[in-house]
Amino acid sequence: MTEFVSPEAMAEMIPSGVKLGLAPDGSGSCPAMIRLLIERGIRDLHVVCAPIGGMQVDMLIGAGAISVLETSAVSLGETGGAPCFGRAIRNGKIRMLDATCPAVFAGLSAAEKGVPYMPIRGIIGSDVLENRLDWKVTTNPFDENEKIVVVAAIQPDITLIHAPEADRLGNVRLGRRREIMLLAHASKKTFVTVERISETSLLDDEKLAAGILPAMYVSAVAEYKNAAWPTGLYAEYELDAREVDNYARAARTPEGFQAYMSSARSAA
Amino acid sequence: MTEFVSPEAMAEMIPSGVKLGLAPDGSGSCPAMIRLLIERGIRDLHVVCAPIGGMQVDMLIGAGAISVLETSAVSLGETGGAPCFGRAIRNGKIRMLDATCPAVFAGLSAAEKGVPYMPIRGIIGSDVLENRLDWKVTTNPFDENEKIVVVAAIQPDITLIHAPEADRLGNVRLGRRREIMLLAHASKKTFVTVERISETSLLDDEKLAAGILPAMYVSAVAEYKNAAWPTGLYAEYELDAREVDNYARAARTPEGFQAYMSSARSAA
Amino acid sequence: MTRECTNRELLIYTISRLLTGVRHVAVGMSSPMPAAGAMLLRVLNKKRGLGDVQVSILGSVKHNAFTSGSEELFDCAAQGRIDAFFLGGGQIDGKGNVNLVGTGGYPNSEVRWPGSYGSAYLYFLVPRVILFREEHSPRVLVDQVDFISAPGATEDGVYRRGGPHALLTSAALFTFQRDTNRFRLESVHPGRSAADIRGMTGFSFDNDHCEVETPGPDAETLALMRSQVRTELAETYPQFAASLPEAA
Amino acid sequence: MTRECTNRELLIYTISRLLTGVRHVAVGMSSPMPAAGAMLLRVLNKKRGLGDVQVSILGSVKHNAFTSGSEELFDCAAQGRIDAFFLGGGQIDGKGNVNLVGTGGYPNSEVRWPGSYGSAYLYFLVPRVILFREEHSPRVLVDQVDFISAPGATEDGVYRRGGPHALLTSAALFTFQRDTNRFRLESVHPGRSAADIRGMTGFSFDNDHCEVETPGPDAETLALMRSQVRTELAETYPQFAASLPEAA
Repeated sequence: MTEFVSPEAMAEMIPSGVKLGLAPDGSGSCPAMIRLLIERGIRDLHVVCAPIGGMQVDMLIGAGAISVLETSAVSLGETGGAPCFGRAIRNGKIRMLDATCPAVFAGLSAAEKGVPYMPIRGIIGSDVLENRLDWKVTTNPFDENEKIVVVAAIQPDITLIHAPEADRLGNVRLGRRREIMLLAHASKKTFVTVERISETSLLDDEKLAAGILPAMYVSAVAEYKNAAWPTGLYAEYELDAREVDNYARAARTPEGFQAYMSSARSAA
Repeated sequence: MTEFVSPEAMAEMIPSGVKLGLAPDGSGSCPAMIRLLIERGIRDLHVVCAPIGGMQVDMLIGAGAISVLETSAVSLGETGGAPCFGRAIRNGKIRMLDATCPAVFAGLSAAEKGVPYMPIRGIIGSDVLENRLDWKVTTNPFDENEKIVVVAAIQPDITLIHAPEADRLGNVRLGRRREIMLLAHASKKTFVTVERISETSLLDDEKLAAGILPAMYVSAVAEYKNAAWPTGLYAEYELDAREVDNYARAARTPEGFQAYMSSARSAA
Repeated sequence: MTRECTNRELLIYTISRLLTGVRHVAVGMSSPMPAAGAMLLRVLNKKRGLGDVQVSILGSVKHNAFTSGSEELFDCAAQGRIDAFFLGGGQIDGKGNVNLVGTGGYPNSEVRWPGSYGSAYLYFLVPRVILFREEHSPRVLVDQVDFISAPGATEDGVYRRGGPHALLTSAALFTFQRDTNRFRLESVHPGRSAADIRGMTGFSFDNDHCEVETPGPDAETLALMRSQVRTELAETYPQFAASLPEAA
Repeated sequence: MTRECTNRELLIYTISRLLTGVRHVAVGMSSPMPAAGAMLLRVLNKKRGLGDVQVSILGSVKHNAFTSGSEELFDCAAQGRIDAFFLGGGQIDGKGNVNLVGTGGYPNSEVRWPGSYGSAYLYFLVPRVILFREEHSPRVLVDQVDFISAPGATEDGVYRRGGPHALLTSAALFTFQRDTNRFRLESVHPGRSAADIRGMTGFSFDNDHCEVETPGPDAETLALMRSQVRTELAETYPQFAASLPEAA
């Protein structure tokens, strides 16, 4: 059963120390919830980016909330490098699990399908592989002459995403962002903030159905308008590039980052 | 580039001897095209059912067109057993690759993801496994105490399906029948008959997008109204149970089957 | 005066008891009895203020929340999101092995059934698999199946969190004992004796002199079955619902 | 009088030449030059009655036919449905290795870039990977990358059907020779000499006295670039299109 809660109550439901799945900026990212988590003082997260991170991940790093980061990239897109990420890497403040996008998807697919691992082509010879103890080079069981990588299943404890719409049953419309569907299938629990709540079932319209995350995967829903600002929400509203630039400029120093986060709070 | 052809021309594009992917009755089955293939005298097919077969598979068996059958089941649903299938099994007329549904999906997923195999839990201790030389029991590379089955990739040469709608670009609406999406992704070519052709792009409506098979997977489209009769088309029209019963009664003998197929031709 | 509980109603009620505590049960489109049992549990839970029961009817457009194709059922089971499932079987043997493929040789079986479907997988991954077959005869309940579609027991070193939970027929209820891999007769339906069951069963089982009669629903539950559950059933299984007694 | 071909136009034209024969090319949303080259090829093919070129712009809603999430690009590449892709790189070395991660130690890199994205995979599976980096300097084109995001060459026994095809910078065009795992200087852009290129490149390469000048587009092609291609580009990359010369 999906619970319907306030954003603040949802933030209370995400404890420190969990493996947290997050969507890329603009495809289901929820910086407003990230701010609530930071205000609450969340710590020691193992963040899984599906498959890359942006502003919301940089904010969590800046706040010292991430201990392990599993991602194929962290970037502010057109704005450039993610400042807190770069600083944390230099200072050794986070344990980095550098990945490559399809390997993240393979790990999530393994969790989705309930298998302990998934084979994936490529990767051999890269330093990405050299630094991942949870990936192994094996022999293809059907061809003893082929070496092939296997990656372990990735099962987030909680996935936190923003979506256009949920209904009162807990079904959530993701549209063609099927990587978020995969992330939710792979996760033990999924928490979703939405722009609006539909009073009719989203599964009533057969044409919508393929883009609906069914309620059985959705532990809680909170209505939270504009919660993807400034990173944008796919097919709903655009990135606010000026605000991301403001953030990037401010976050160049730890003090600037703190000041940005405080002013964001007072503005809210 | 998707070609737009007549059903007859499409039948000419499917040669004997190929590995042919088919949808279950009622979820993308196309008995009308199967009849055209049989009339053309198609032979020696390796049919992959995704993951089960029904009337259209039974008709192909009755016509002697199948040499290898890879499926988790063949049944006429409420009507009962598939008569030509049962006869062919008794007489050893087809080589049977008995499967279990998720293993078919695992094999198709392997082809979709371009890996040679996929691990899958369960199955060990069943006679299904004992009879599949293309499945192996391996050791989980992350836990030497766990035995786990791996199934080889299944890549049909051609998948043949019926769908509600295509647009002029070759995009096809499947809706939530995502197992057909998987089948098309896994196949080298996909041929699609449709109830109707949309003059506007099906990808223009973001709400539809998650249920659309993109044109890049679709080799050819033929408009063929009611081509799923009598097996039905998901969310469009129901099974014609009386006609399936007629078929089942007729197909109890080889002669009855031949008579049924001839009269279907003259009725068409 | 209320009509007596029919055998079908007894089975539906027994299924609801076997499902006690589940949150999500999946049933096949052509399995109205398991669906009815699950729907009864849902109604009873609601009445008692207990947890909601999700019933997924495979193949149904309306009572089916899956949106990722027919592979989603199997993924969902692997994720631990399905608590109970039903398996039938052309043959079921005393070790809990199920045969959905055929008899009289393989591959050229004399009698061929449709095939194993998802059994070889779901039997391992769904915690509570209920074997349900109305026919109770030595033809169906055999000492050793001719073909193992899905094994009742599994060697060490193979991941298995699910398996046979109970076997329900029109004549009796057995539970499966995973430590000994044998069935135990739990109760005999009204009108039958343990001796009848021994004669009708092709395998040996424990507690074979069982004198417990399978309990039927109380009057209130029976009334619910004949009103609310019957109405819900009719949405998906109109013919089957029509065959059940209706509240006066 | 037509304005002379600019360096950017030369690069776009060169990209279109490198893509000759492809049916499907994928480009990143923040890669307007590769997109422009692919769009030019599409226009030229249409004009010449050659095959259609599908251009998938990742992250674009409109110019993106994928409907199965961002994993579909990788699946599609594995299925052989993507013929060409572009990789940049903070560092590219003489063996075709690409570094998208950082310099000055790992994991605590002094300079950290975003990360490897899909490079470690696509470099193996897309037949024609074009390395494209406008900056041509010993800082970028190094003898040995600090971190291998994606290797240029691969040992036997590892499936690989793709890899580096060419390296294009604002100063020169190299091809990659898979037999020797070395770059070969194919042509030098107008205004530069082979000696310049040797000085600007941190790795050794073959044909390092190359005297071929990179050919620019003919007047007709240049006119197309400044009209139809520019218009098409503007739909997705308005700022970039505005920075290109327009037909008089």
